Amino acid sequence: MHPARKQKLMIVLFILLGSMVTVGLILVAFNEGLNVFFTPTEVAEGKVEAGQNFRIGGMVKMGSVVKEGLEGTDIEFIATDTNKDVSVRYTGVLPDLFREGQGVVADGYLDENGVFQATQILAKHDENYMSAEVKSALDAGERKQAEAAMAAGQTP
Amino acid sequence: MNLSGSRQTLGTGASLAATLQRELLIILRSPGDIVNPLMFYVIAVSLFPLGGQADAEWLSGIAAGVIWVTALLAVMLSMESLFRSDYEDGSLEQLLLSPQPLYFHLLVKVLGHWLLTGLPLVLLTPVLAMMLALPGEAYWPLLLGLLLGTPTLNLIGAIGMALTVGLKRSGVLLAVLVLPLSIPVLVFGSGMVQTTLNGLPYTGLAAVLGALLVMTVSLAPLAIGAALRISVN
Amino acid sequence: MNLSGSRQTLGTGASLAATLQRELLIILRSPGDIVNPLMFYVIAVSLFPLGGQADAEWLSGIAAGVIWVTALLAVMLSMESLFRSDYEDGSLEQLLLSPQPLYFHLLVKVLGHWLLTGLPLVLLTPVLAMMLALPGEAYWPLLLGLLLGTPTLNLIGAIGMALTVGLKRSGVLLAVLVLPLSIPVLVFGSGMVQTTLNGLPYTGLAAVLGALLVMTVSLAPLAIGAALRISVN
Amino acid sequence: MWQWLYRLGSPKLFYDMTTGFLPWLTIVTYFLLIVGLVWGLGFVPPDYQMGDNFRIAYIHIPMSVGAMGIYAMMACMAAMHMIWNIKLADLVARSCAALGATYCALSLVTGSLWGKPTWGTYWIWDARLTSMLILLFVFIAIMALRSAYDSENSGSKAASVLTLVGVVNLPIIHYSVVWWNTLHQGDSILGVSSQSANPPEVWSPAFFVGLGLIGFFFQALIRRTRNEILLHERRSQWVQQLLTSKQLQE
Amino acid sequence: MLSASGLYCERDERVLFSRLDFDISAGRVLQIQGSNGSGKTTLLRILCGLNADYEGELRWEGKLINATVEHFRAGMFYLGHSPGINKALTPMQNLRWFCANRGFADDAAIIAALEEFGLSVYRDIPCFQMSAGQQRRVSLARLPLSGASLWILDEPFTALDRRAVADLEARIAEHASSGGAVILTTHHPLQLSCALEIINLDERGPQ
Amino acid sequence: MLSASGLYCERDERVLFSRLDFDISAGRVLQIQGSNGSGKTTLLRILCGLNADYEGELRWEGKLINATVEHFRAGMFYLGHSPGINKALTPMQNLRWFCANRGFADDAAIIAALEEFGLSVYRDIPCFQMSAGQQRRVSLARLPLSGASLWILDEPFTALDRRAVADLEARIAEHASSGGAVILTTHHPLQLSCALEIINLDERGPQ
Ligand code: HEM
Ligand SMILES: Nc1ncnc2c1ncn2[C@@H]1O[C@H](COP(=O)(O)OP(=O)(O)OP(=O)(O)O)[C@@H](O)[C@H]1O
Ligand SMILES: Nc1ncnc2c1ncn2[C@@H]1O[C@H](COP(=O)(O)OP(=O)(O)OP(=O)(O)O)[C@@H](O)[C@H]1O
Ligand SMILES: [Mg+2]
Ligand SMILES: [Mg+2]
Repeated sequence: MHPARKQKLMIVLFILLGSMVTVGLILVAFNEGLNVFFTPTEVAEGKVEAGQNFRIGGMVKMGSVVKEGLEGTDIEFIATDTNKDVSVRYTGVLPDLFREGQGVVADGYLDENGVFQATQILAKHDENYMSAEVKSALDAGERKQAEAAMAAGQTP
Repeated sequence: MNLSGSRQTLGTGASLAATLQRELLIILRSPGDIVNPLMFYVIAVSLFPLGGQADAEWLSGIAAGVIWVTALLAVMLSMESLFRSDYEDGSLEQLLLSPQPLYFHLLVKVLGHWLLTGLPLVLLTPVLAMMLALPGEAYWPLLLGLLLGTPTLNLIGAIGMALTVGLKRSGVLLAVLVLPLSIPVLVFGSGMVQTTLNGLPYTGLAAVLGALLVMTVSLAPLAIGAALRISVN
Repeated sequence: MNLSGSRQTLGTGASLAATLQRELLIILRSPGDIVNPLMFYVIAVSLFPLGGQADAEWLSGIAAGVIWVTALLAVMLSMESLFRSDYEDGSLEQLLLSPQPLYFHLLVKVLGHWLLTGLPLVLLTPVLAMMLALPGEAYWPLLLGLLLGTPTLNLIGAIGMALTVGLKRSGVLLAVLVLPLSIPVLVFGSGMVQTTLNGLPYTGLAAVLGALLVMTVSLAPLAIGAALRISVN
Repeated sequence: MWQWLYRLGSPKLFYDMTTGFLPWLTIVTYFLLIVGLVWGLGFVPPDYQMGDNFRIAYIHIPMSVGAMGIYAMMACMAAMHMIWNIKLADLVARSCAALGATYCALSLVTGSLWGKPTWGTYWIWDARLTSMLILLFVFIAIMALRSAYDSENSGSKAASVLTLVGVVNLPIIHYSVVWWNTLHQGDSILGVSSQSANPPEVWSPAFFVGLGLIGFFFQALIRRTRNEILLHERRSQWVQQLLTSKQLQE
Repeated sequence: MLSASGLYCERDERVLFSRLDFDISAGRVLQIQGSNGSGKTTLLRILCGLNADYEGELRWEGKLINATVEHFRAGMFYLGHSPGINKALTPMQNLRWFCANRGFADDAAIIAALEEFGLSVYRDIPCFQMSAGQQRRVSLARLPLSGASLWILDEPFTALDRRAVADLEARIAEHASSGGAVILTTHHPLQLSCALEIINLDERGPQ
Repeated sequence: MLSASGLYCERDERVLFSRLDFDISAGRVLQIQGSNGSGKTTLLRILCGLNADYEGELRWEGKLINATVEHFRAGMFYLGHSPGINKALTPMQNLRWFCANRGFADDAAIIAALEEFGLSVYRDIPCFQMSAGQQRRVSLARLPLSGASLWILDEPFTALDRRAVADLEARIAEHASSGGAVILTTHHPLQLSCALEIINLDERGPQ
């Protein structure tokens, strides 16, 4: 082959090989998981040890929030991913959007009792925006559905 | 022409080896280029115990971050010597006009630079990690991360250096160009240490670092070459 | 000689004002010299949360140290433009041969440099402090410390720059010379923040920083002058 | 083969074509912006959780998407400049940089202002936020590099190379929310294409503002590019003619 | 070998040359003349491919140069204002790298070339210890090594003493007579034993 | 004004000059001659106090120079190889700073000086936009402004065109005739309307 062509071909092959290896390694990485926070399930599986700082993410379980202390700044609630639960304790002011049934992300560590001691609480907002009326209408609809389901003897 | 009988045709590989050898010889002749970045690394890392608290727990908390960030800065400062003398004495023009493939020559040049500045930096790291009370289990991911990460940083730095070698004052500008692009390496590299400290496997992150390395190895020479052509203009 | 009637004799003060004005004019003409160190400051500070952990508690623990160390590095990199162009175009020789007192001229030059690079850096700090989640009560000691500390760092950096201005590549060498000398400023400066976070008064440390400033203001010009005389030789 | 491209790349042609077009674009832009903002900020019902805060979306989202779009456009221009040596492409890229940096900075500012009431913090080192910050750094680095060169030609080429290198950041920004569990929410809320339950009265103002900001970008881009063209071609015949005819009019 | 047609170049809004055509074939020596700043260096850098800011057409052995870059580079040798010699290395090391770049290793030839340029004794001395003229000779020693047919030389006589100048002139004439070609600039009156063509740039660009 | 006795200087282990004595008084012009690298610049820098690596004695108006530095600096003006002009500033700004350094402010005089050197139109243009010769003129415009009696000029004719050279020669002669003194180096044959003394360094140092 013409030497100049050969050079070009070598470079092209090298880059192609590089891209393939890159893609391969990225796939490996995704298999291993890159998440920056852990779900309650992962916590329950024992992926983290007590005392380590990490970030947990989940939903605030309906009806689980308990406020204590003088100004209600000692807070305890349960973070859930519907599969497993982790109880979280936090002292401080909560962000406005902290609601039951909403996403939450917390920094902190597990104590010996398996309670997550949070140092910071952040509210994660979901992707849906709606006006209050729409929401209540929707909620009403859901409640009706739920009642209907109850009436039919099924567990919601 | 006097092509005597001793003439030996070289393939691309041998010609690359010659470039590597030249690179190493040149750096070895000016030890300041090797020693100064290392000195910077040591001094800058030791600033942190002084600037913050000095208790072991606090230190081990910041160790990985500090080591990675300082290594990044040191690598960047060490880039200053790459291409600079070649630019000034005209060797760069010769390289650009050489009939050999520029792509591989540039790769080899950066490799030579890494061998004499990046590698010593990695080898020095355990000492600094000890000074910062890094827990024992984090040494391996730290070193592996730096081994995979510093060549990437060198390649990114080489792009920046190639872009600024024609300018008179390039120090800060180089940093401004190169640091943002190096952030991913930093994030995954120090992430490896952090995950280990959290008791998790670091293979995923190491794979990402490897992917970044392979990607820059295959693409950076193109950018470096284009940038050098602009700089000699 | 054509000494027309409009001639006005200037005292030392007015002649210093002229030097200051020139310094400011020159820096304003090359905005890169102002903007690049600031960019470096911002980028380098953001490297730490990325390289370390990102939670607010960890960040606020290292905030003071990180800000101080990075400010130190940024000041040092910004020094590159001081004396460099004066050296290259021969203005430095003119300054050294001027019948006016060199001591004050150098002081004013560094002051000009600080006004356009050090001061913006201090002013930018609150934003970075916020990004690093520094507790509110620590803002004042941090800013006060930087206000007292950056001029000192500039003066120390000016000594280093004066020593290396005659060399071609000064970047890393400058860092290696200057960083060790700047450690006291760093220790007391970040100490101010730490004491405040521990609920103690910081006046004592501020006084030390003030003392360091006054000392360098009075002694550094001598060292800078001597170093410059060596460099132009 | 690329003849048409070169012809399109003629600064004079660009200048002539935009002369008539620019006023219309400007009018439409302001109309869209005013309608969208008044509607979005004043009339759309508040969100059931975030209340009025969510209105920041009408600025934040177009700014964010805009900044990324501008970068993508700048990268295309840089590629055209590098490959076919089209000067106009570089003039456009140059105008893009400053505008993109502005959009990017506004995205960061509006995002943080929104973050305080919703997440509880102005800033957090989350993948999307960080990568957006890097985008701002890259924009600034490109401008700094260009201005560091004395020779304009080399400066443009160097800026083009850096622009192309920086493109890797774009997919990182976009997919950051997919690859990592970030605090910043995922794709698709106000998007028209989205499957989500957002009713039209929520997303239509966004549509207006979005189009308006795109329009704003283009009219600002065209204005800046026209200035650059005049500056660059100031010695050419047609610019001289233009200037004398302007002077005659006055 | 190399032919140019309709070359045009402007720099900083000043036209350096326009409508420049020439054709250089084996056995010819072409001198580019012009006052300081007239664009000689710029022209040579355009010819050898270091500068791409020009309009017009360049052909190497009939083909457009961009279509045959590798060929062209192997057949051409450029020596610019700066010598392309690393000062920390010895002449031997410098020239070895040069040869490797050209795809061969041949210490005997390097030694012969150094001898030809009067540098035998300095073979293993780092270049920074040598005077300007000696450094220049190291870079000239690449001429016989390059194996190129077209030499492009920008002021090759700088810093050379009288004898060395005469030697180099002889070398250039020899190269031309053995089928090579040379394009060069110089401010000094050339004395060649072969025909010399001249292009004067001062007449080319509107001042 | 300035007298030197027994000056000796070596650089890089090579003696540049030794046992150099001279005495320059009002109305005299002294030219230092010598080949490249013979030490002319070094000598001038020693005289004006920028270089302290020498042996011997320098006196200003009878007093040892170190004892009367401020006086000496006020009465002397040195112009070296590099122009001492900041390229980002305009001629006016550059010269204002120069005057302030010399302890006065006088815009009228600056304007007159710029006019004398043919720079009136360029008064407010940043120097980097000017050609080498024009930049040189800006630095020369300091001569009339300096108010110094002794001028020390290192190759002041560099980059000047023929008319400017003649003007500067006239200026130098005028300065000497009005009671000043000048020490200068140049490679060009000086044509002065006044007496010229010459020191040749090539005869001073052992080669
Ligand atoms: C400084 C902080 C923030 C930055 C840098 C930022 C950045 C961005 C970017 C770059 C995008 C465009 C993504 C793409 O098109 O791929 C985006 C979209 C968006 N941002 Fe933010 N953001 C910030 C804060 C917030 C906050 C606090 C909220 C609300 C809770 C928010 C809500 C959104 C929404 C709803 C979108 C549209 C998502 C989509 O449909 O793709 N952002 N932001
Ligand atoms: N790096 C540069 N950037 C912009 N313009 C330049 C640059 N280098 C040279 N020029 C301009 O290009 C013109 C031609 O320069 P060139 O170096 O080709 O001249 P030359 O004929 O080689 O002169 P000399 O005889 O001094 O070597 C000059 O007028 C100069 O002003
Ligand atoms: N910075 C330096 N360090 C060491 N030696 C130097 C330095 N500058 C010059 N020299 C040496 O000092 C000697 C005298 O140099 P000088 O500049 O005084 O010569 P010159 O007579 O002014 O020459 P020219 O005519 O080229 O201006 C030279 O031989 C040179 O090698
Ligand atoms: Mg030339
Ligand atoms: Mg001299």
